[in-house]
Amino acid sequence: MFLAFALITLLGALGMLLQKNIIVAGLFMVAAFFGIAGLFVLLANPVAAALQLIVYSGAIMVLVLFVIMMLSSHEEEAAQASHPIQRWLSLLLALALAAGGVKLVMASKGVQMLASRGAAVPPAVTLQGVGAVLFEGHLLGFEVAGLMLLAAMVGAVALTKRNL
Amino acid sequence: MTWLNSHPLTFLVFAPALLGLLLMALPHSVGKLTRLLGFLGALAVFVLSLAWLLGRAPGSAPLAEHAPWFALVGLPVDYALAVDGLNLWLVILTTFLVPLTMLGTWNSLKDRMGTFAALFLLLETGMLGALVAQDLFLFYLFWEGMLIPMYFMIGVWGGDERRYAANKFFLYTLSGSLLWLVALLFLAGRAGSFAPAVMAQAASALPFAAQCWLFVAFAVAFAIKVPLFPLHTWLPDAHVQAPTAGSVILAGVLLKLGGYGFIRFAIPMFPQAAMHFARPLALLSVIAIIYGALVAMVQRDIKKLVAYSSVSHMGFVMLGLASMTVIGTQGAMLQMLNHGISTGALFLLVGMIYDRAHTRMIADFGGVATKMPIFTTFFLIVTLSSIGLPLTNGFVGEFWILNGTFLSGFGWGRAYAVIATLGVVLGAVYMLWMVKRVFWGPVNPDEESGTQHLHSDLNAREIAVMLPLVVLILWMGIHPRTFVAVSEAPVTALLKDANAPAIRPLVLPSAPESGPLEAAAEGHGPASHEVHP
Amino acid sequence: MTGMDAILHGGLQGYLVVALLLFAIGLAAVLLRRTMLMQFMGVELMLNAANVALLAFARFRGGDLQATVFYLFIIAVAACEAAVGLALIIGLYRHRDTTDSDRTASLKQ
Amino acid sequence: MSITPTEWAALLPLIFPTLGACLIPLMALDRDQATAKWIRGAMYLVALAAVAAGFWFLTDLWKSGAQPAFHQLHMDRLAQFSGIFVLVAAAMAILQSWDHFHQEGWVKGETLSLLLFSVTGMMLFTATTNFLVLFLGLELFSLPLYAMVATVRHRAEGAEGGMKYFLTGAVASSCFLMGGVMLYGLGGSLDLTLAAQAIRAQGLGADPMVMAGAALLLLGFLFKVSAVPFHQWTPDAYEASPHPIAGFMSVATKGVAFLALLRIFPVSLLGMGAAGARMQAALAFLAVLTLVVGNLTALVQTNVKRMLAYSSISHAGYLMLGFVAGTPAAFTGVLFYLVIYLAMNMGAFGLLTAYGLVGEHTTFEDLRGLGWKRPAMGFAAAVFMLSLAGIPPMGGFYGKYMIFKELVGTGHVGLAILGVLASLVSAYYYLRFLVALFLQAPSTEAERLASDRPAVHAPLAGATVLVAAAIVLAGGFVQAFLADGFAHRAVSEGLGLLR
Amino acid sequence: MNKYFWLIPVLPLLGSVFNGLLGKRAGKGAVTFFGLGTVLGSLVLALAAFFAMKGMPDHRLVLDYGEWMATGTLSVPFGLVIDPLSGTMMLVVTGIGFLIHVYSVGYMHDDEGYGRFFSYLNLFVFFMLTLVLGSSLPLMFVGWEGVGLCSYLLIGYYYETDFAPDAGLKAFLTNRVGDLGVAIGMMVLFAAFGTLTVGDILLRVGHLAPEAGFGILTFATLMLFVGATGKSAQLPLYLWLPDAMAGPTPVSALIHAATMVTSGIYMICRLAPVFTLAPITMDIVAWVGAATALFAATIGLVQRDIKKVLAYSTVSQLGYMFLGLGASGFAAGFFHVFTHAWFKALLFLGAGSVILAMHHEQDLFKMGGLKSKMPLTFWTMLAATLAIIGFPGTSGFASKDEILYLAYLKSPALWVVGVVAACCTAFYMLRLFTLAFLGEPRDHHAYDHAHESPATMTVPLVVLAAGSILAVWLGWPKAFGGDFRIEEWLAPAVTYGQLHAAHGEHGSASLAMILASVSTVLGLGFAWFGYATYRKGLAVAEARAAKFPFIHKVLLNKYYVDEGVELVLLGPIRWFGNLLWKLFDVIIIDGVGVNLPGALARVSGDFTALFQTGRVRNYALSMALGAAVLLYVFLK
Repeated sequence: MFLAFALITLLGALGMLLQKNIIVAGLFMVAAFFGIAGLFVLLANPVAAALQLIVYSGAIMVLVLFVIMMLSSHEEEAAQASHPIQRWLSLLLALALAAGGVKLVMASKGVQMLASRGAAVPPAVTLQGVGAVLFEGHLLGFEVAGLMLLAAMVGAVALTKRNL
Repeated sequence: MTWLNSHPLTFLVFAPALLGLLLMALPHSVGKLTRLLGFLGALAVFVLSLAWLLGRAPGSAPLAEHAPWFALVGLPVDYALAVDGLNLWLVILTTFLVPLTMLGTWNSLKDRMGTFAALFLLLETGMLGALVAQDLFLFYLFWEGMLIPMYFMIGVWGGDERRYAANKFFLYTLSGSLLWLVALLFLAGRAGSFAPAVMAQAASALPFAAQCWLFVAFAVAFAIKVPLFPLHTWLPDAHVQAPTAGSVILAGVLLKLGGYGFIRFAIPMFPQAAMHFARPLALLSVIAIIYGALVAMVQRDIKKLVAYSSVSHMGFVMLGLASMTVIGTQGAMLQMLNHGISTGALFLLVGMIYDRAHTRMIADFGGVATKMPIFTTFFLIVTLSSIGLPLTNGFVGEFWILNGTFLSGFGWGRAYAVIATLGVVLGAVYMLWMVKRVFWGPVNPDEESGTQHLHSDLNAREIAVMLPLVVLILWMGIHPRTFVAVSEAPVTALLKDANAPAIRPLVLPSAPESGPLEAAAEGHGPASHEVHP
Repeated sequence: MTGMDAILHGGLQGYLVVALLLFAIGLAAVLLRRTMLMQFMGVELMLNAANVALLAFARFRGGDLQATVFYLFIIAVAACEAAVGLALIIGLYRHRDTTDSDRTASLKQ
Repeated sequence: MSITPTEWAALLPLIFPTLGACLIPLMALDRDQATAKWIRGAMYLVALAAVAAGFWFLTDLWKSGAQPAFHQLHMDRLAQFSGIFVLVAAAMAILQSWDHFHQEGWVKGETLSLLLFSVTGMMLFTATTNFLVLFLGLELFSLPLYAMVATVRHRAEGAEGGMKYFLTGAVASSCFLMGGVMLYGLGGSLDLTLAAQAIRAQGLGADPMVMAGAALLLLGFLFKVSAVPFHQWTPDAYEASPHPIAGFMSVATKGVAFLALLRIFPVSLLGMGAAGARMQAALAFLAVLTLVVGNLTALVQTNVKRMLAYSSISHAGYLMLGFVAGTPAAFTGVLFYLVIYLAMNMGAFGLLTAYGLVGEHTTFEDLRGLGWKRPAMGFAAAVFMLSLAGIPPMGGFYGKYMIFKELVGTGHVGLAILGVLASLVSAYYYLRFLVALFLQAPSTEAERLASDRPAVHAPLAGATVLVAAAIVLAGGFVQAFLADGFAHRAVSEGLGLLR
Repeated sequence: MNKYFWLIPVLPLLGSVFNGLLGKRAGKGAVTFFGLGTVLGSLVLALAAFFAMKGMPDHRLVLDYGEWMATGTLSVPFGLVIDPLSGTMMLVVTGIGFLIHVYSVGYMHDDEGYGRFFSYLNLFVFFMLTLVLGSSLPLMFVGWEGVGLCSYLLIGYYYETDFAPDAGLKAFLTNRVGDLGVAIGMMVLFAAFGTLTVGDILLRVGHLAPEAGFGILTFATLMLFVGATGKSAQLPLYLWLPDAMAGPTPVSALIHAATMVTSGIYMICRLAPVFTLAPITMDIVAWVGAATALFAATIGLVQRDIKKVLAYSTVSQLGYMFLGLGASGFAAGFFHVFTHAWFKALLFLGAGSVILAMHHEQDLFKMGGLKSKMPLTFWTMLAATLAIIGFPGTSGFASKDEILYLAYLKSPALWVVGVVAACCTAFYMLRLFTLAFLGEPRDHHAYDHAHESPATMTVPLVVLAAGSILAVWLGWPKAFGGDFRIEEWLAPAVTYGQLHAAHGEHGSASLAMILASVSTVLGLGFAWFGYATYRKGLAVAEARAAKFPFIHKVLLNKYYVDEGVELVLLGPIRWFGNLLWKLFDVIIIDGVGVNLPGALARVSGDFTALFQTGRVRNYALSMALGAAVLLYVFLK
């Protein structure tokens, strides 16, 4: 199961990275988000999985696709020939980061300890539990998140409102 | 009044700046009034400095103020001012030159003269503060603070290349003092204080190599100001581009602060390192003397010639300091004053002729003596002082410096003295050669030439400016004790601390029991050779 | 479970590797793609990578609910970023008529 | 769920800007803001009142010496310090923006609202050790800034700068988030202090995962202070944004990033041991890079705003040197430096507003000869530039003095020498500003522009410039008061260092 | 009376100050009054001082007027010392000085700068007296440099001309080179003895074992001698003196013949005991003197300008004096100073009289037959000419004979050189005399207007003529039965402080007699030769010159020394100065040291700015690189 979802996620992401057509790329990304939601389920976190599907795939990606449509910029990117240094260096860095990431995980004693200690599957996360923690311990964060949404809204309005 | 009685130095140092700031607030339209106020203020400061510094009852305690100021990052900085033998006359020189220069360049500036006067007063505060500061941090503040007004004076009112010259002046000086700051912080951090004495103690506890590095940092900062070869190249540009008043003060006081820094801080704080570096310093000084003279000789611009002559003359100051002998150091003290008077006067004179002819090229003149006899007389007298003719101030200083160098214990001192003497000859060469080309000979027949534009000799104001300078030139030449007696004791003490080497006489009496010699010696003045315990 | 095993069979290491690879791919998208929208999607991937790591850690810490709360906030942040970012892209598109970030490079040196 | 008075005390300074931020968009709703003058004035008044109220509460708190808290929000001395810092910057930016937006012929209340949101976020950012809140604070102050850069909508450069800032910023916050998650993963707590303790307790201080987390966390801060090589958004964003916003960004972003870094790294993550030392090594390396690149690039700029941007980059380098020294005294120096830096940069950007330079007309050429036209502004300009260059007796000198002193004291003489050499280079381009103002005659082009431009009066910007100059001079003459009474107390009482 | 002696030098100074400041307004009468009055007063006081000194038991009067420059162990008082040496010199300076002042009243009568001229002249007397009377080397140095200054001012007196300022500059600078030697010499002496007071130095040197300070004293004296060659126009620093004739003629007489140029000899006499201890220096002094005597005399043979001839003659005579000093004949050398002062001043003043009569014509070839027009000048000039060629019975005979005799004792070669030079002297002096006064006038226009000079000019001529002959009274050589009393007279001064006074060893009287006779006969022979050559005009001489064109040309061009100096010394120095400036200052220090770092900073700034491409992907890449660096640092 894990392997399947992980592959969906990573292949979706890779597809997004490599796909020239931006709409198709967006759809690949939705696939990746589905994969991630699956992983969340495996992590005994159905709440997160649901949120992932609803908010990410449902809201954010739709927003993005909407903007893509609006800007009618589904034209394909011109062939990249102009900045070889940028491309190869970027590729190198990304690969190094990936390889380094794997190595990091393998080398980390703390991760191993944690993996073995917490191997037992915990009870699945429930919405009630999340709500309790949210409103007991993270009132401040909740308020701030609200503010942030408001600020983002104001910002978006300031930037795009037709009538100046 | 009681405040004034207990803080005379504070008043002297800050009164010009306060006045300057006040004047800055006045509008440009009353520039002439501002200029007048500035002059009167500077004059008052001069009179007060004379009254307070010289008119004191003999034996009274030296003027000093001391109070804790602040402590940042755990380092206390004291507000410590004092006037003692080392800086007394330099302070008076400063307060004297400022009003004199203002008067001498009364009509040289056409615009923003009020702002200029204000900057001038700010500069005076910087100079006086640096001279009387007895705390290294305070000294550093004033030292750097001086840059700002000078920068604007050169940059705003200067010649065609003023921006380059001003930037060069600023950055050159800054480069030295920033590195010096690092050394200062290093040492102050160890000492836990900026008081020179405490820092000296901390320095003596450091390994010798560290002392040397610190001394070098100090020396480079001061040497740039002096300026010592090969750190001198800002000077010709700054001098040539600066307005007359700027050049006068630059030559008259600012350069002195370099030498003063050596004698006040660098040498007493690192006596061993100073001894260690005395030889290279002396070598550079000798090079500066000869080099400055040779380069001055081929200049085509009078002001630039005088600027390079400053390099040469200040080389003498450095040589005297590097000699580490009482005679040499005293000579350097006097030579600093000499150079302030003589070169200041030369720049004033060059300014006076420039105001009339609007050129400073030697080739543009010729036969000026015919047109301006009074001017010529003054110029000649100042020239003679500059080339060190006996009975003028230049001679005494150079004589002491050369003798001190000859006596100095470090190797090659004698050779340095002999070579430096050559600089005296070269000094006469470039000065008199210039005088010949500018003043003597038939009047330059070219209608466009500078000489043809000289329609008037010096007026009463200009004569009034030059007369005190001439009087001082002669006074210092005939009775130098007036000006160096006060520094004798501190200099002697300083060199005692520096463990300057004992000087052995070259010729030993043939027989130790030669009684008559000793008797004769006692009868005819001091017979002992210069020997430091 | 250790080593490759852990990675392949849904241990903590596996999730973390997925997260880090996702992170790398997201970064690669920012670095390699020129369309601003694609770069923006790369950023979203990077955020999601962090999410995966966060929840994986939480799972192995006995289902720490704090992390889920944090995840909630991260989603909010992502939404806000989307709002502001897309608004900026739209604003730029209005002036330059392109979403190619390489062609909107008038500010430089 | 009642809130106690002390909790209110912790919250109130944030609440007032928030209120203002919420109120202003309501006032700006669907109005023709260019013509309805009274509403414009009302918006500014609300913004100022919000800032003033926050300021008043904070100073009250400071005077009382109380250090209240609300959940993860710790309104201790350091947070109070940074709150005051941010609010003063905001107040100056608001005052300047009145004039500037007026000059640009266009006003928007949303910008003020965003500014206030940003202020709230900044105060939050420096007042917590909880990673969750920290991250939210970061986003809360960053997102409005992205939008503010692009707020002048009729300039294509505005949107471009905003987009660049946004993309790079989003990458940086993703990294920041990843780093925080890694620390959470091994420490088991979202509170970084607790996590650090746990990590040490498990002996994982040098675990690669922890180290990577710390590195990514640091990256987030370094991006915000625009240290090389995370600096490239800076000149573009500054050039794109209106002058007051650029000034606010340069001051407040950098300031709070350093203050938060101070809280997180040397203090909260101290428990992890190795990370602190690594941070110093990394900072030393990047500080050198920052000083060199920042100063050298500033040298060749022709646009004043870009020059100031690179200058702000190089100032980040000096401040990083303070962290390299890492002593409590050095942190005091950093705080003091920030105060002066606030005044210098707000003043310098305010000058552009006060001189009425709009749009792309912010090159050195445009400044020629202006110093003599408005002598008070000219004087202030001299104060700022000399202070930025670190020339005594200006305040900027003392900041450098304190940092270099500690740097030398902790044995980093080489870094100190590099630092002073860098400031030598910087003196050149700061002088260039003065050269343009005072040493050059006005160009015909500048004269023409000046005559074309409607008579510009920027009394508010001018006033803020003078206030800023006064602060810089105060930093030079009553430096001990600022350093001991303000910066030092923030470090000692807020962070518990030096106690 | 003693308490007024300080006025001896100061009175002329006052005169100078008055004339300088107010000369123009006060009018000629006042100038004359102050100019002459002060010198006369000084002369009177000098006489009084002289006799006061004679009255002292050790012939030594030391006056102290407080400290001049004292610091550390150095002490230099304002002190005057009057002893036989300085007393005599003081009288020469004030006496001949006064006469020349009187003469100048007539000579400068029509000059616009009358006041200025007397101001300079008075100033010169002041400095010369300071030089003579100063009790310490630095004070002597005041006079030493001061007379140089006055010489500069007076040579360049006609400053509107092209050549006079050049000549003045040359004089000053050449003298400065010499002064360099004096300055170094003083340093060495101070280092050696710890004092610079002449009396103290002599006291101390007297107590030295002969070998004690051998090297250092040689160095010191050599340096002092360099100074002497400058001031007294010896090889190689003689160059300025012939040019110095650009000044007014009284100046040539006073400064460049009678007083200033002899100060080198005076100084060596002053420090005679020190020099005595440095035999190498003494050899050098003798040889340089002899060489100069001959060298200048040969140039004098062919010069056409009357003053130039006299100038080279002066150089030559000064060479004699050094020859005498080098042969340990301090008294002889100084005696020649004394006699030379009279007759050379007279020659110059006579020449001045002629020049004035000929309307500033100085070319000998254009004169002739002035005997009848200017009888007084003719007769006085005859007296001077006889004195300088050493006609038996004149003062010149006595002094020159003594020097040659001592030279022989030192080395016969020196004697030969001296005699050859004497022969040349005899030749060119008679040539001058003949061309000017005898034969036919060669420029009739000038000749017709020529007339005898006014009394203010002729009276000094007569007085000096009397002095030229009668000065012999002071030192008739022992070889001819005299007592050479000047030696005895100077002895206390030149041997002051000596434990064992050095006495010149005299050979047998007959040897002296023979040598003197040979030289005198030879001299008179060449004198006749000169007279005979030019008696009939220029034809004979030109014919002879044509036979030796090369030698004639070389002599006429003064051995091309001026050109050589320009080519070898001055040119390269200027070239070097330019090199230092343009290459070292501008290119190396400013270019490489100052501007290059600046330019490098700009170039690297341009380079770093290249990374600011404006493309956000590049920005992100650099961030990623930074992240890699950070991760590396943290994870390594």
